[in-house]
Amino acid sequence: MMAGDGTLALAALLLHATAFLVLAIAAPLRRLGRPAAYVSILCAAGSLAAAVLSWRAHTGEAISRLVWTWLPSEGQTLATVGVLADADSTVMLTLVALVALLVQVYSLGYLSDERAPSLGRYYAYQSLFAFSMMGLVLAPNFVQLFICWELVGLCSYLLIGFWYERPAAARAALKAFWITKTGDVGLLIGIVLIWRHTGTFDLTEMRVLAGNGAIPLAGLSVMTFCIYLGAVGKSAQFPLHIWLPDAMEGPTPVSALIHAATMVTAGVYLLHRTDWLFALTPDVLAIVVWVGAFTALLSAVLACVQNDIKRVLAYSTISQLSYMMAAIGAGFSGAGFLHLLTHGVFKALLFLGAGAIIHAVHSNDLPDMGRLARRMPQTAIVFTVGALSLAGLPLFAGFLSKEEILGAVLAGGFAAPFAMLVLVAFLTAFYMFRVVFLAFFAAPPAGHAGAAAASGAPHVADASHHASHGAAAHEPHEPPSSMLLPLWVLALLSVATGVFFTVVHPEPEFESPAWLMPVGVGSAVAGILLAWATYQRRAIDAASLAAAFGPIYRGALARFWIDAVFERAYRLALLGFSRLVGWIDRYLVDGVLNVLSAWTVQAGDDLRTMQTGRVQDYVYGIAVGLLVLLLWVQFN
Amino acid sequence: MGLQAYLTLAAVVFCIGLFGVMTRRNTIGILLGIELMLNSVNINLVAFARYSGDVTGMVFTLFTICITVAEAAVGLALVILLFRVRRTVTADHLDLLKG
Amino acid sequence: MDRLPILSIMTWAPFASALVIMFFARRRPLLVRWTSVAGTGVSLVASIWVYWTYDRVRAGFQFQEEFSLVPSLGISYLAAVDGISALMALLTSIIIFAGVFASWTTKQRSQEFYALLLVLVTGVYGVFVTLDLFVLFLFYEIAVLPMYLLIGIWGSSGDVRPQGIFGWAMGRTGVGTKEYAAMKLTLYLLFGSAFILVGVLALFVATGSRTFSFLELQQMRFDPALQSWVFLAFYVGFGILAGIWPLHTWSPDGHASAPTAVSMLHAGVLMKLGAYGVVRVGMGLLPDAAVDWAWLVGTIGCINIVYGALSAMAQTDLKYVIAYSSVSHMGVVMLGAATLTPNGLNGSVFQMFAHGIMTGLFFALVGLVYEKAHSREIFKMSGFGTMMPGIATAFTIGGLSSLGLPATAGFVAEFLTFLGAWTSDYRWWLFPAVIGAFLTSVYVLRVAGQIFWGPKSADPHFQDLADAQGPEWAALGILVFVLVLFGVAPSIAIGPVDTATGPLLRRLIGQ
Amino acid sequence: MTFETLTLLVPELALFALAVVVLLIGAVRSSAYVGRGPLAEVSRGPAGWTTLLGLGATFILTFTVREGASLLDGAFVQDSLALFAKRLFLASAAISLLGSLTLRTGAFSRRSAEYHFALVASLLGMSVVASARELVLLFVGFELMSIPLFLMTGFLKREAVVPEAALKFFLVGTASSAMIVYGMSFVYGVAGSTMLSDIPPPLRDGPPLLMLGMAILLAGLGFKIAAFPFHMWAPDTYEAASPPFVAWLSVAPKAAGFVVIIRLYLAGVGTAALVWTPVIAVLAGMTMVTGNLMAIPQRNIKRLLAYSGIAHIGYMLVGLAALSSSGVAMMLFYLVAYTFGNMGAFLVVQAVAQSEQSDGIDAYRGLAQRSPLLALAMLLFLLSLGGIPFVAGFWAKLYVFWAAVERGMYGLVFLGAVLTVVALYYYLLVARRMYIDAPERPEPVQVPGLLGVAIVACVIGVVGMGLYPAPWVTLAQRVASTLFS
Repeated sequence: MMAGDGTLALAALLLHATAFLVLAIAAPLRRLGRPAAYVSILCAAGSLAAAVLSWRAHTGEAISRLVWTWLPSEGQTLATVGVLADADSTVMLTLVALVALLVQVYSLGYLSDERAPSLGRYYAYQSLFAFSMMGLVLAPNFVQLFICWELVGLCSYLLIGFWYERPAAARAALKAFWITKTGDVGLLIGIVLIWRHTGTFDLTEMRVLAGNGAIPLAGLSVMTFCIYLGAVGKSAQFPLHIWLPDAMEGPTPVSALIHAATMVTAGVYLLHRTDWLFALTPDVLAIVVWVGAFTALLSAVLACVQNDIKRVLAYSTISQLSYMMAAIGAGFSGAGFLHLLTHGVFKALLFLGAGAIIHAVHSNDLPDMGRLARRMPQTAIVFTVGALSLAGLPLFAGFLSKEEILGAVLAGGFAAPFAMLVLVAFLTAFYMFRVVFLAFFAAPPAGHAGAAAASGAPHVADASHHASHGAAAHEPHEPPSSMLLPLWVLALLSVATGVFFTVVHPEPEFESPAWLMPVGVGSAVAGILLAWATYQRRAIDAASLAAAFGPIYRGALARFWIDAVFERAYRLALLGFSRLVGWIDRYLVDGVLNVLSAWTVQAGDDLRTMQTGRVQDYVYGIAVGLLVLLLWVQFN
Repeated sequence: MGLQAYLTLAAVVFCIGLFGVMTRRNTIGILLGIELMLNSVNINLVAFARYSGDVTGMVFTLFTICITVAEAAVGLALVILLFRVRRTVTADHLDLLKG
Repeated sequence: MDRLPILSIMTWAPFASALVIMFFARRRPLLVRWTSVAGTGVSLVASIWVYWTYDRVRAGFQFQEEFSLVPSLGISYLAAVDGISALMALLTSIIIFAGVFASWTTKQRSQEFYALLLVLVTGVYGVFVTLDLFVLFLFYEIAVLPMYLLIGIWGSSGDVRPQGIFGWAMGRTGVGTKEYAAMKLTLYLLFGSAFILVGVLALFVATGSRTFSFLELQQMRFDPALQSWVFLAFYVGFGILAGIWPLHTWSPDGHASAPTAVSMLHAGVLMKLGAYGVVRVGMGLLPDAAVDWAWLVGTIGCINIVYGALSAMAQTDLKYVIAYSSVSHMGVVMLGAATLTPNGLNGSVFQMFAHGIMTGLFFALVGLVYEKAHSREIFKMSGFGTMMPGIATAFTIGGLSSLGLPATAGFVAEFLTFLGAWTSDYRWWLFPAVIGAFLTSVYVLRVAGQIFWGPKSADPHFQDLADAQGPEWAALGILVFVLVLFGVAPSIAIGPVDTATGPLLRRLIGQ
Repeated sequence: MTFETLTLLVPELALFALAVVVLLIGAVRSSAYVGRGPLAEVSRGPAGWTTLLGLGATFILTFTVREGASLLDGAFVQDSLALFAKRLFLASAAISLLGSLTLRTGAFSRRSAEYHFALVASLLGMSVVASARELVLLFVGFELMSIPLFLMTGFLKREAVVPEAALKFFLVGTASSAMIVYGMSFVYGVAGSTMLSDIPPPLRDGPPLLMLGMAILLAGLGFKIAAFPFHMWAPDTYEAASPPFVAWLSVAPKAAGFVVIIRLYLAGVGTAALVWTPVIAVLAGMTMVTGNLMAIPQRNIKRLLAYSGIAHIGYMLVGLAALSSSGVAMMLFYLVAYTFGNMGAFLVVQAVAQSEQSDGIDAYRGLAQRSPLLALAMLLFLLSLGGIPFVAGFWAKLYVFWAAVERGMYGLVFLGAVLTVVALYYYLLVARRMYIDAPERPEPVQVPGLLGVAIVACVIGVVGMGLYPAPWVTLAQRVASTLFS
C-alpha cells in the first residue's frame, strides 16, 4: 500500500518548497537561468505526480490530517501548520500542480530571451508561488490559510512586477498588492473574530462545532462578511476587481497560472472550504450572490470593449470568478467549485494561447492581429477549444459547470441574478469569439500590417518585452514545442473533461428546470453568432453596435470610473491626509517641543538681563531676597 | 520700652545704610553705607548686652569695630586700584562684567 | 560561583573590546574592526548559548549572578535572564554584530566610533540582564549618552526647514542639523530617565530604603496611589525611549541623522529597551497600576500605529520613512503589552524582536544606499534594483516583514497582537492595529517601488552604483536570515517568551 | 592653655605658622633670583612651593587631632564635620595651587608671596569657621576667610575687569557680612549668649526676633554659598579671576558656608529645624532653575561654570532641605563630588586659556583631536557635573534626590531631575565643541606638568568616586550621624 494521501499531499507541497529554497539560497545556480528552471520543473513534475497520487489515493469522505504546532501560547498550542487532505483539497492540489508544471514548461519557451539571472529569479518565484498555493489549498486552519493567502499575494506582486523596469509593471504590481491587501484586512479581522468566537482556528474542529450548532449566531454575520472581504479582494469582486486587469502587466504564463487558474480562485476556494460556516449566515450569502452577479455582468461588459487580448481574458476571469461566487452564494458551493476546476484548465489554456499569439506578433492589441490561423494553426485550434469551453458549449469543459451554476442560482431563488448571469453567458461567448475572429480569422483592419513589429508605441507588457527581439523576424510563427506541448495538454484536458461530464453526468445537488440548458447554450450560441456577424462577416458594423449602447460603451471604455475613484481616494484621501499628519507631526507636535526648548533657552537669555553688571543691582537682589525671607518669617 | 527703641534705631540705621549702598553712585558712598550697616549692628549688640547684663555683646562690638576697619581699608584699597586702572569710581561704570 | 558568569561575559565583552580599541588600536583601522567583531562575536555566542540552554520547563530567572555593590543602600549587581530578556539579549547581539559589519566602511575617526558604539552596547546588554533597578538605571544612561557623540560626529544632517507657526522656535533650536538631532535625542531620552529615576527612588523608599532588587520588589504590593503615579512615571520615562506619541519626535530626527550602525542599534534595540522597561519594571512591579492604566497605554499605542504610519507615508527622506515606521511599530509593541492577554504580550515581545531585526535591516540598507548614491531623497532615486539587486531584495524582504507579511517575523508579532487586542477589554484596538498594518503596506511598498523598482534613473549621479560588498553582505545576510527564520518558526522565540509572560500576567490579573 | 589644647589646635597653628613663613619669604625675597632650570623654577616661586608643602603637612596634621574634642567651653570644636571640612579646604587649596604655581603672568611670579599669604590666611579663616560654635568666632572666621578672597580676586590688577570684579565682590560681600552680623546680633539678643548651643532652647518657641535674626543670617549665608538671589557676584568674579583661584573659590568658601548653615540651622536643633524646610526647598528650587537657565546662553566657559556652580549649590540645598541625617550626608558627598568635578573643569579651563588666550567656549573647538586626553578629562568633569553614571556627580545627585524623596519632596526632586537635562544641554554644548567641531589649529594644547598632575588628581577623584562611591558615602554618613546623635 502506498503512502497516505496526506503524506503525498505534503510531499507535493514540500517539493516546491525545496525548489524554492534551493533557488533562493544557491544564488550561483539561480543566476545560471536554465539550470535553475530545470530544477524547478523537475520538482514541479514530482509534485504533480505526488498530487495526482494523493488525489487518486483519496477515498470518499475520509479526511487525512497532519499537523504540527506552530505557535504556542500559555504552554498550549495556539496555531498549527500542516496539511488537510480531503476530496476537495486534493483535487484542487492536482489542478495547481498541473497548471504550475505546464506553465513552468511553457515559460521555458516564452521567456527564452530573458537574461539568465532574471530567468532564475522567475523560477524561484514560480516555485514559491506553487508552494504557497498548495499550502493554501491544504491549509488545515485559518492561520496557515492566511499565511499562504498572503504569500500567494506576494508572489503575485513579485511576478506582476517581474519586469520591474517598466513603470507600468511596477505600478500594476503595487496596485494589485494594495487592493488585495485591502480585502486581506477584512480577512484578518474575520479570522481574529472567528477565533475569539469559536475558540479555534482549525477548520475541522470549527466544522464540527458548526455541525453541532455550537457556534453562536450572534455577530457571526460580521465575521463571515469579513472573511468574504478577503475573497472579494483575492477573487476580484466588485469593487476590488480593478487590480486584476492591470495585473496583466506580468508575463503571460504568470497571468495564466496566478491570475486565471489558481491564485484568484483562492477566494472562491476559501468560501467553498467554509461553506458550512457561510451557510449559517444566509444574509452574507445573499450579498455574495448579488455582488457576484453584478461583478460578472460588469466585467463581461468591460471585456467586450477591450482591445488588449490579455485584458479581455482578465475581465473574463473576473466574470467567471463571479459566476463561481454566485453559485456559492446561492448555497451550492459544489457547483462553484466544479466551475473553478474546469475554468482553471481552460482559462490557463486561453492565457497560454494568448501568450503564444503575443509571442508571435509582439503585440497584445487585437488590431495588430488577424488571420493568424493560417500562420499558426495549432494555436488557433487550441485557443478556439478554450473559447468554446469558456462559452460553455456542450462537449467542452465549461459546459456542465456553467449549467450547474445557472441552475444553482436559480434553485437558490435568486431570479434577477440568474437573469444577469444568463446575459453574462451571452456576453461571454460574444467577447471570446470577438477575440477568436479578430485574431485568427478576420482580416486585420487597414493600417495594421498584421504584426505590430512596426507599431509605434508598444505599450503593453509582453509586447514591448518581445519587441526587442522581434524586430528582425516579425513574421508570426508557431511557438516552440515547449509552449505547444502545454497548450495541447490543456486543450485535450478541456475536451476530455467536457466529454467526460457530458457522458457521466454527475448527480446535481438540486433540481434544475428543463429549459435551463437550452437557455444557457442558446445564449452562448447567440453570442458566438453575433461575434461572427460583427467581426468575421462584418454584417453588423462594430461602431454602430457600440453606438447603440452609447452610455454603457463610453462608461466601459473608462472602466466605469472605478479605477479613477480608487486613484483619487489614494492620492487625495490617503496621501493628502498623510501629508497633513506629517505636517502636524513636524510643525505642531515637534513644533511644541521646539517651542518648549526655545523658551528654555529664551528664559536663560531673559534671566541674563537680571545680571546687569551693576553692583548695586546685585545688592538689590540681596535686599529683595532678604525682604522675602523677612516676610516669610513674619507670616509663618 | 528701652530695648525696643534701640533696636528700632539700629534697624533704621541699617536700612539707611542699605539704602545708601543701593543708591549712591560713588563707590566711596557705597562704602559709607556699608559702614552704617555695620554700625547699626553695634547699636544692637550693645543694647542687647546692656539689657541682659551680659558683656559678650560689648566684646562682640569691639570685634565688629576692628573688622569694620579692616574692611574699610581693603575697600578703599580696591577703590584706589579701580581708579588707577579705570579712572573712575562711579559704580554704574562697573559693567564690563555682566550677562 | 561554580559556572561561567555568562551574562557578565556577554555584557562586558563589548566594553572590553572598546578598551582594547581605545588603547591599542590607534591608527589601525583593521584591528579596530576585528576587535569589534571579536567582542560582539563573544556576546553573540554567549547570548545564543544563554538562549539555547535556557530551561523552559523551570522558567523564571536563570543564569543568576550577584554581588553586592553598595550594601548600605541595597544596591547589587544582580544579573539574570528570563525568556523575555534572553530574547532581547539575543536581539542586541544580532543587531550589533550586524552593525559592526554594516559600518565597516566608516572612515573618519573609526577608532572612537567603534569604541563608543561598543560602550553603548554594553549599556544595552546591561539593561536587559540586570535585575537591580538601580544598576538598570545606570546601564540605561550608558546606553543613551554615547549617542550624542555618535550622532554629532558621524551623523548626517537632514533637510528639514523651520516653517509653520512654530517656525521661529525651530529656527532657534537649529532644526535639521545633526547637532540638533543629537542634542534632541540625548536630552529627550535623559528627560525620560529623570522620570524613571524619580520612580525608582520612590519604590526604593517605599521598601524602607532597603533594596533595589527586582526580585524583592516583585514580592511587594505597593500602595495603589503610589503605584499609579510611579507607573505613569515609568510609562513616560521608558515610553519616551519607546517612542510613544506624542513624545516620539526625537526618533525621526535622531534616527535620520545617526550613522548606520547607530540607527540600527538605536531603532533596533534601544527603543525596545523602553518597551522592555515598561513591561518589566512598570507592569512587573506595579500590577494594579498596570491594569488601571492599560487603557492609556493601549490607546496611545493605537495612535502610534496609525499616526506613525501616516507620518511615514508623508516623508520624502528615506531615513525618515524608516524612522516613522519605527514609531508605528513600537505602537504595536505597546498595544500588545496593554492588552494584558497572553497572546498580546507574546506578540508585544515578539514584535520587539521582529521590529528590532527588521528596522536594523532597514537602516543598514538605507546606510548602504546613502553611501553609494549619496542621496536619501526617495523621489529623486529610481530603478536601483537593476544596479543593486541584493540591496533591493533585502529591502523588499524587510519591507514585507514590516507590513506583517507571513513567513517573516513581523507577521507573527502583529497577528498575536491582533488576537490579544480582540480578547482584551478594549476590543476596538484591533481596528487601528490592522489598519496600521495596511497603511504600512502602502508606504513601504511605495518607497521600495520608487527607489528600487521602476525605470532606471537618468540622473548622472545614480549610474553604476555598486551592490553591497563583503562585510556588508554579512550584515544583510544575518538580518534577513533571522527575519525569515523567526517568521517561519516563531516557536523558537515564543517558547521561552511564553514562559515569562505567563507568570507576569498571572500577577497582573490572575490572583 | 594646656598642651592638650594646643594639640587640638594643630591645624590652625600650622596654618598660622605657614602664613608667617610665607610672609617672611615675601619680605626676604626682594632681590629676584633670575636663572634657568629646575632651581629657577623653585626659586621663582619659593612661597608657592612652601605653601604647597605646608598645606600637605597641615593636611596630614589634621589626622593627629582627636576627633570630637572641643575647646573654650565648646566654642571651638574639632568634630568630624569640622575635620571633614578642613581636609576639603586643604585638599582643594592644594589642587588649586598646583594649577597656579605654573602661572607665568606677571604678578604671579613677582608677588607670589602676597598671593600665597592671602590664600593661607583665608584658609585659616575657613578652618576657624568650620570649627566655630560661637557667634563672635564665627564672624571673625568669616571675615578672615573673606577679606583675603577679595584681595586674591583683585590680584591680577592690570587687567581692566579685575578691579571691577574685586570691588563688586567686596561690596556685595561686605554688605552681606553686615547682614550676617546684624542677624547674629538678634540671635545673641534673644539667646542671651553667643554660644550656638544656647540657640536651640529658645528656638522651640520660635520668638519672632530670633526667627528674624536667623532669616537675616540665612540671607547673609546665602551670599557665601551663592544661592539665588544672593548669587550675582559669582559669575562676574569667576570671569575676571584666574581659573585656579576660581576653582578654589567656587568650592571652599561655599563648603564653609554650608558647614555654618548645618551648624546653625540643623545640628542639635531637632524637629524645630523643620521650620526651615520650605525656605530651603524654595531656595534650592530657585537656585537650580536660575543657575541652569542662565548657564545656557553663556559663551564664556568661566561664566558657564559659574552659573552651573550656582545650580549645583541648588542641588546641595535639596539635600539640605531634607533636614535629615541622610540629607546632610548626601549633601556632603555632593560637595566632594562637586569639588573634584568643578575644580577639574576650571583647571582644564586654565590649560586651554594659557594656550589659546581665550575663555570662550569656541576655544575648545576640536580639542578632542588636538589633545584627546585633555578633552577626555574635561568631558569626564562635565559629565560628572551633569550627573552621569560612573562619574562622581551621578551618585551625588542620586543621593541628594534620595534624601529628598525620603522626606516626600517629590516635586523638588522632579524639578531637579528635569533641570539635570537642561544642565546637560550646556555641558554637551561644550562637549560638542570639543568632540564634534573641527579644530582650528592642529597642534596640541600645552599642559604644564603641575597642572597636569592637578587635573589627573581630579580625574582620579571623579572616576574613583564614580566607580566606587561606597567609602565616601560611609564617610559622609558617619560625619552627618555625629551631628544628629
